Amino acid sequence: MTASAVLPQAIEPPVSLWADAWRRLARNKLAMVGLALIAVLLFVAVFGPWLTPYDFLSQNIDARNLAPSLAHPLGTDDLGRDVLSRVIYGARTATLVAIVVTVIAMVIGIVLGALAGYFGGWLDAAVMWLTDVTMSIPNLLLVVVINTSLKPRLANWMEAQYLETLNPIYRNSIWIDFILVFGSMALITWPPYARLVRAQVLSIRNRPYVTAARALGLPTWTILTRYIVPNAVGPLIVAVSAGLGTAMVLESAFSFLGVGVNPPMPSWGNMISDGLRVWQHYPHLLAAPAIVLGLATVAFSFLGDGLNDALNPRGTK
Amino acid sequence: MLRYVIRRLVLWVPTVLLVLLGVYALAFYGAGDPIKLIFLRAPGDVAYNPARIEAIREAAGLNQPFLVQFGNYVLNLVQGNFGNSLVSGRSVWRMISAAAPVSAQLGLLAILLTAVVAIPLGVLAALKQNTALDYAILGSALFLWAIPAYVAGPLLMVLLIVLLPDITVPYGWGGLFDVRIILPLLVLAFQPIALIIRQTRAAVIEVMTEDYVRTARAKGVPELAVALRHILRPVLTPVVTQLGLIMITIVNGAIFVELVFGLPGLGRLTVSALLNNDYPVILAITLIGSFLVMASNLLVDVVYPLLDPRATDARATK
Amino acid sequence: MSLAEPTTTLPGAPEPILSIRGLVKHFNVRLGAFGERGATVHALDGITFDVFEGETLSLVGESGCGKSTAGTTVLRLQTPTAGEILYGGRDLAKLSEKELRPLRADLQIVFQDPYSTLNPRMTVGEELAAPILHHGHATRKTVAKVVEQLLADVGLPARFASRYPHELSGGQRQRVVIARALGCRPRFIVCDEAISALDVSVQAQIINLLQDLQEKYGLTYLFIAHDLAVVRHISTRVAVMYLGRFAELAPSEDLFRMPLHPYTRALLSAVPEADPVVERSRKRQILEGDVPSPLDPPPGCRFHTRCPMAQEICRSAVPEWREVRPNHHVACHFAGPDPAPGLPS
Amino acid sequence: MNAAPAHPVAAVPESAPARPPILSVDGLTVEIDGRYGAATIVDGISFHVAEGETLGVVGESGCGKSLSMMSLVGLLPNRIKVVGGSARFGGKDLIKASKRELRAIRGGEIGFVFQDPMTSLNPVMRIGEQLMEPLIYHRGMKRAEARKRAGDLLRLVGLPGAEARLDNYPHELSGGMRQRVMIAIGLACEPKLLIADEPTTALDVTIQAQIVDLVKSLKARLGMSVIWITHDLALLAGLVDRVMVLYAGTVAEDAPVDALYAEPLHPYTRGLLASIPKLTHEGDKAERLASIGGTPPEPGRRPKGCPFAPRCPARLAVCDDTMPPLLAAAGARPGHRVACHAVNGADRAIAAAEPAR
Amino acid sequence: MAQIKGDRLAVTRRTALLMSATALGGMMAMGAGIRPAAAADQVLRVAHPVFDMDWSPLRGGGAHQRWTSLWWAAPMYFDADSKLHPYVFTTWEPSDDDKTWTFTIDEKAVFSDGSPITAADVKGSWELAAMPSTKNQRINQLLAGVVGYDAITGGSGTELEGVVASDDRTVVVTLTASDPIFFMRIANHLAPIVKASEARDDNGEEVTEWWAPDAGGVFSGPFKLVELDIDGGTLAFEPNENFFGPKPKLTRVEIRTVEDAVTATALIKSGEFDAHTELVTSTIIEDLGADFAAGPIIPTSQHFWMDPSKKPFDDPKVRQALILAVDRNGLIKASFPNGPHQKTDQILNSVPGVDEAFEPYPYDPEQAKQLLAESSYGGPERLPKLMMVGISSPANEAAAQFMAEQWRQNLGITAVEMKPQQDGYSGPDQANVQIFRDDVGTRVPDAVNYLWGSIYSGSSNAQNKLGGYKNDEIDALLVEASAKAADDPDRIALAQKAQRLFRDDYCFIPWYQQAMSRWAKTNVKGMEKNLDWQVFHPWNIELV
Repeated sequence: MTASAVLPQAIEPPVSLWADAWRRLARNKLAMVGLALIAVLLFVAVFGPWLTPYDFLSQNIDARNLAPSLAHPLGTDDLGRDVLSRVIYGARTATLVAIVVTVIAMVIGIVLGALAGYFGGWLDAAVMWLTDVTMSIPNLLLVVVINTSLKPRLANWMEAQYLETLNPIYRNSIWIDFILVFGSMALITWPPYARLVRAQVLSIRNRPYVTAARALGLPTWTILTRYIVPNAVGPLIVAVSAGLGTAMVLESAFSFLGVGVNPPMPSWGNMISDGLRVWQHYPHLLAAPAIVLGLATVAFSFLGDGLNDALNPRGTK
Repeated sequence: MLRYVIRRLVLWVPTVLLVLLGVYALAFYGAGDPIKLIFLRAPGDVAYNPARIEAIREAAGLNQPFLVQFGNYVLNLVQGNFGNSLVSGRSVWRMISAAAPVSAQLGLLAILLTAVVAIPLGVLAALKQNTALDYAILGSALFLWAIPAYVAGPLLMVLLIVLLPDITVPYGWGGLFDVRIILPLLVLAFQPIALIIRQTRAAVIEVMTEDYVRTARAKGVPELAVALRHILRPVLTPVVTQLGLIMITIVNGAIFVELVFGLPGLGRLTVSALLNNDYPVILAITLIGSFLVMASNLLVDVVYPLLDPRATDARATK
Repeated sequence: MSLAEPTTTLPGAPEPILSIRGLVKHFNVRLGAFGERGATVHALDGITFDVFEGETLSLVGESGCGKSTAGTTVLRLQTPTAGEILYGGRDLAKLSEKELRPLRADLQIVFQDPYSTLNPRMTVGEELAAPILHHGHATRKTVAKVVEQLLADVGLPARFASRYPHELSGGQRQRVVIARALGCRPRFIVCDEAISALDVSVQAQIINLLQDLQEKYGLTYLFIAHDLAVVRHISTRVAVMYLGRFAELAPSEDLFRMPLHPYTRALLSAVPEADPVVERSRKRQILEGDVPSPLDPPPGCRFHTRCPMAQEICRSAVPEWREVRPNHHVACHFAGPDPAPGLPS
Repeated sequence: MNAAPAHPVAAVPESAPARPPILSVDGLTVEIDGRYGAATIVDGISFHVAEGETLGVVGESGCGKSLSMMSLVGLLPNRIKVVGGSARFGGKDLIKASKRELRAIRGGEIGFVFQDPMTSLNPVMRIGEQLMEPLIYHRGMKRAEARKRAGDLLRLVGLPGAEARLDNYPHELSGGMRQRVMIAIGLACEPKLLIADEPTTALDVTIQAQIVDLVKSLKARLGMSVIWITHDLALLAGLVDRVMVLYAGTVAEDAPVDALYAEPLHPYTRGLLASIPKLTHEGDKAERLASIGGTPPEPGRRPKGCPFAPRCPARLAVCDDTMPPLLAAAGARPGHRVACHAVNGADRAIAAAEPAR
Repeated sequence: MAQIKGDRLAVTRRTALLMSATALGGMMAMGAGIRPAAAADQVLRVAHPVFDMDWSPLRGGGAHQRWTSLWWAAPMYFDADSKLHPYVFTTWEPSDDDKTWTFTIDEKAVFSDGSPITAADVKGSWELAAMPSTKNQRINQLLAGVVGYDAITGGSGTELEGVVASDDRTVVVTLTASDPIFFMRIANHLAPIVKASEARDDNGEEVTEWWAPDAGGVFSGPFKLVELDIDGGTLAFEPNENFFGPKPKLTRVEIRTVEDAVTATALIKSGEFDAHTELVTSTIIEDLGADFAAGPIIPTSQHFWMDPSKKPFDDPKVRQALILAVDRNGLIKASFPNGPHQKTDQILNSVPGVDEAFEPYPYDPEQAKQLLAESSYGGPERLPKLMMVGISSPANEAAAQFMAEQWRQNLGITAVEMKPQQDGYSGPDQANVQIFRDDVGTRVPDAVNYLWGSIYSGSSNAQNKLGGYKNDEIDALLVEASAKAADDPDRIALAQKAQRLFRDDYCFIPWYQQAMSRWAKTNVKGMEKNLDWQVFHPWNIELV
């Protein structure tokens, strides 16, 4: 049965596949829950500074480890900082990390994957080999080693630049954290994107509509940009949605091991790792970041599954 | 098949060399001086004496140029010599061979547990698609997926200690048939289980719409037999191809699980080697890690045609 | 002018628009679970024919006989292994993709499955406009008008320009595909099973449309199909293919009235007729077995393994491609100008 | 004459309604849960199959021809449900039968052959295993016995090297051979009724001829009834006793085969027959094919009255809002029923409708 | 055939499933049945925080070093009150110029195999500890002044010429310079007395794992190592029946590695362990009671050291501003609100000579702000990023974050980076580190030695953490003081003067003085440790 082929007898606005996918997605309750959570997350991440009831760094040494109350809805931590404010700021970190990691990984993946898929031959073999190599290095190892080796070097360089130019751009190390910690995470997360894009390109390259476009004499560039890329985007979106969640978890894992975001910058990972030490006495210190991280992960899972169903519908012929 | 396997194995050599070179270079140029690290880690007024440190470094062969060191390393490696730990001076091979069985047993058991638990649950969820049972299974899977091992581990353990004060605390390693393995095993298997439940469910839902399932029903095959004979078997194929992914999940999960539960396996060794920049150990572990991933990929590729007779058909190249 | 009049395509007709000489297309594949064995698919094994201006030449045969490969290779959508494709004095087989591009407008193709030959992310209007703009048949300002005209040509209202393919029915999509091909102002169109995927009642619409357009624009068709009734209806000449080679090539009427190759006869005999009375009286010749694998085609005459009249010579010698009657070519050791006696026709 | 095996087709007798029906379907209605709510895809169809009869069911894609047959035996996907009607088969109403009863009937008393033998056979299971299943589950055979019988079945359907084939996987067989295996599975328990759902659509014309030939000879040997579902009117002509034409989930016309081809009554049937080019008829080749404008309606978007009305050249005003009933056509041959106001007269439709409502 | 094959396959699969189910079920059942072994009398069970791969007593550092006194004898030792006790050596006599020392070995002193401890063993033990390959981290503190030390420690020799076994029971040590407190320097377990013939190979190098039970290890302490599983992280000790001192009360000591502090806490609470090697958590008092972590204050203190050779600390005003901007009462509250460690204002503590009149740095944000504005950097905006290292435990982290926040609030400094859980500072960015969290202390109860190891220009602290700090006045005072006898009041006065001078250089943020925690439950008696982290009377440990 053709469920999607609508007979355009009546005058209806045209429905693109994107609109169609959105409609399918909108019917998926779980995906919508995920999307709503992600929207909240993004909102909080963007407007965090205006939302936090307290400065996330302000300490009150006489109000340490307070249980949740009206004044501090999620309590305070061991330095008397407001946990809610820190969780909100953690959303910033998480979002930024997720985006930075995913964007870098995606760019590497798309470029290498598309090249491999389009040109094939030795380039393809080389890229695929490289994905094998990368995937066969335990990722924690790679991140830690890169972190302990490259990061200090870049920090050195920036410090030197700062001392020479006194340009404040060079001063703040948080950027190095983000670029390097998460750049290195991107270095381990790109292979799936590359493989996906390659597979997409390979499969779309042989779709009849691409052959048709060639038969029409359309130039390669047009074929790439209007026929291949737009059709490869769907699975990529699904992968990216899953990747964003994975990146958040990775960030927290590395922060947990102490190679992630530096204190006092809050990240859910280092909050969890702090909370784990004292959770028997102050469970809220663990619960707050862990639940939020869990929610974010689940939200991306929901959305990813929903997108997968919406963008790659089965049974439509 | 043998030729195929050999060809793949030959490809491992440059892969492994590249991986080793990369890690070696990072460790060599980046992470600082392991000898100094040993000394400066000790609190208080230590015997910081440049001449002494230089002498120690020389004794460990760490004063040579990069390529010479790397070359020596590879040469030793070819002879089966993994070198000695910079920190303890013990043979890396001995350390690895003591740690690897623990991780291997735990990991294999986790894979087994995953298969035993996740595949039936995934099938069940798919067969009862969109029922409360389906939502419960899927929900639990997502829940397990969302809790990192380093949160689940301590929580479970301390809960156990608090709830059952009389029980032997699941800390440390007592072998495969020791009760202490249960908790780490569960925590290690959480994520693979979640992964495989979702994969299996999706695969079953896909297979259920296949024509041959309808054929089976049209033959009057009972539902259970349809599920077991006609749905499960084709589902296993895509699930088995996830072995590589499961392996990666388990290798990474093992680090946290071994840390949390005090298991003397490779994961724990990894962390301590990383923190000490003990690169003979780091390299050996990298070697094992990449070997595992490559081996599981190869295994999947070799097993695939055995599971799916269609794969023996023509594979079109260009 | 009646397209069906045989005189328009018989000798003395204008120069062929396209001449195919000894076209070969082999695919290399790897066999076995681990790709350990290499093998060659003999999709096309040396076919030679001309296509004349304004005619409809049909290629028929069973699946896997190479007819679709012939269609795409003739258009250089695939690179032939050997042979020449002469068009306008140039050998398409030797041109690069870049050199081909301007020629592609002349030579168009309509594929079987209208569901997958349209880019799902583009509206019909965008899809139609792309080749028009690229080949300079309109400017950005005037393109909408041209698109409208094309849609009208294929019997679709102008508002369809803003629709996406998935909103259309199969027949409508095939009309769009035809319109897209027309937008290039082609001389020659390969219809590769262009109606096979359509419903019976819609097939007739598309066949009629193709005929109307041929008349209106003087198009030449290479019509690839497996439905012999349709082929008979639409073709000027028909070529029967078997395992990568031509078995028979003749003017349509000639071929259906007097098939000379045993394979053609078997094929015709297998086609059911929508008339119970005819069916009951028909004597049917049923071929045994299947088409052999193109990976390992039989030596000699490719049909000998299933041929009811196969002799020793058929197993060893490749039958010559002979013109046994005017314009009627056949590749069979035993075919004469008249149907072999004793064979059901 | 040459050595080629030529099977003369036995003359089909005029359909003899004397034989009792083994399957009578009455008012079968099937709905699908679609994106815009439930849509009716089979709308109250009624028909019967007599013992030993071959019924051809013909229609275009989406007309509900497969779904109506699959709905009888509970082979529908979850979101498609039978919402009304009855189907009597061997003393039972299939629609009301329990899952267990249906399972006993499927593959036991009713055999199936599906369209695409490539996807309809389990790709990871040996042919023998698949063939033995109905024997084990319905006949309670031991494996060895079932295997022996499976070999016999393969020989019955003319598969060369029958026993050796039992250990083959489906992909190791050609399309025609696979379809023979499907037929063997369908016939394994010597069913009373074989439902063949477009069994030759995916096959080449020469193989189609083999399969048609095979089914015809098997039917003659085993004496079962056959429902042959197809979109190819030409194919049915020499194959079936009776033809039922479906359009948009309703029966447009139902007639003995000769009657239908000689005197099609429904405008749709007529249109269809006219739109098929003839292979042997030497007519005016330059003539345009007669064609039916438009496309069949989607389920859920069907018009209120006659579903064919929007495309119908003989449309009357009443067609737009009154569904024509399936009635024996006046003056036609016995057993010839048609659902058309123009043929039957609108007043007959109203008269027929009254007592029912 | 295929049929049979198919059957067999099915059976195998079923069997495998069945087997695994049984295995899992069995484990569950075992889990239900198993109870902890009844706590046998006098078995001390210790949780150890790291998987130490190397338990050689000659390492001179590391967590395992905390248990050296269990199985090794030292020349002499201090108790918690800094009282010196004889052990292997019964007498120690300096020459008049304090350059030559003569030690006598207890005639009862024997190894666990019954063989006597000889002067050659002492000489060999020290030589071995001084050689680079043993990587002894603290040998400088013991033997730096001994003739021949530089050569052996630099890898160019295997013998200490300055140590002579004049007979089996007499060791004569010659120093390069006079040292009135040399005897104190060797009174610890940092380089205990081992059986040199067993520990050294023909080249004088250390035999790998000579101390392991399966290598037939011979010990000098009250216990001997009887079980060792390094990879599993477990060790067991039992009394050394040949021990020449008092008979140990414990029948067995078990050490097991439990890396995670939270887990270890839970295990101690549940009775699985009686003691811990070194348990650092921020909730230790709540978890295990004040008594668990209680202990005497030892002469070790933790501070944040500022490196004046690095920007921006090249400007003393910046240093002063940063110091004055930190509320140190808050600092101790943020890190050790409930003890056991205590706030300190100066370096010296718990040695004779703690300066009662020492003027603490005040908490004065206003002045701090002003100082920063007056500095060459003109304010917070142009300061380079501040980098702290040694932020390796929750308390360290809390303190560091507290200070960073104080600087942000009071001075407006935002760019502070701390290196978590990475104790060393040997990364390539070590050039950028300006603030080092680290301890200084003394192994001998002596103020001069304390300062000598922390602010004297030659000390590791001054060279590394204070960026080559050198105050000539301080150096002169300390040199002068070190020549005075241990009980000379001038010695203390000079030291106090030196410390006051150091205060005015504004180079450190004082933090806390360290308590030597018992890290044992209340039922463990005799766990008192000395400033050297050693249970000084291990034979007295008992469970009540």
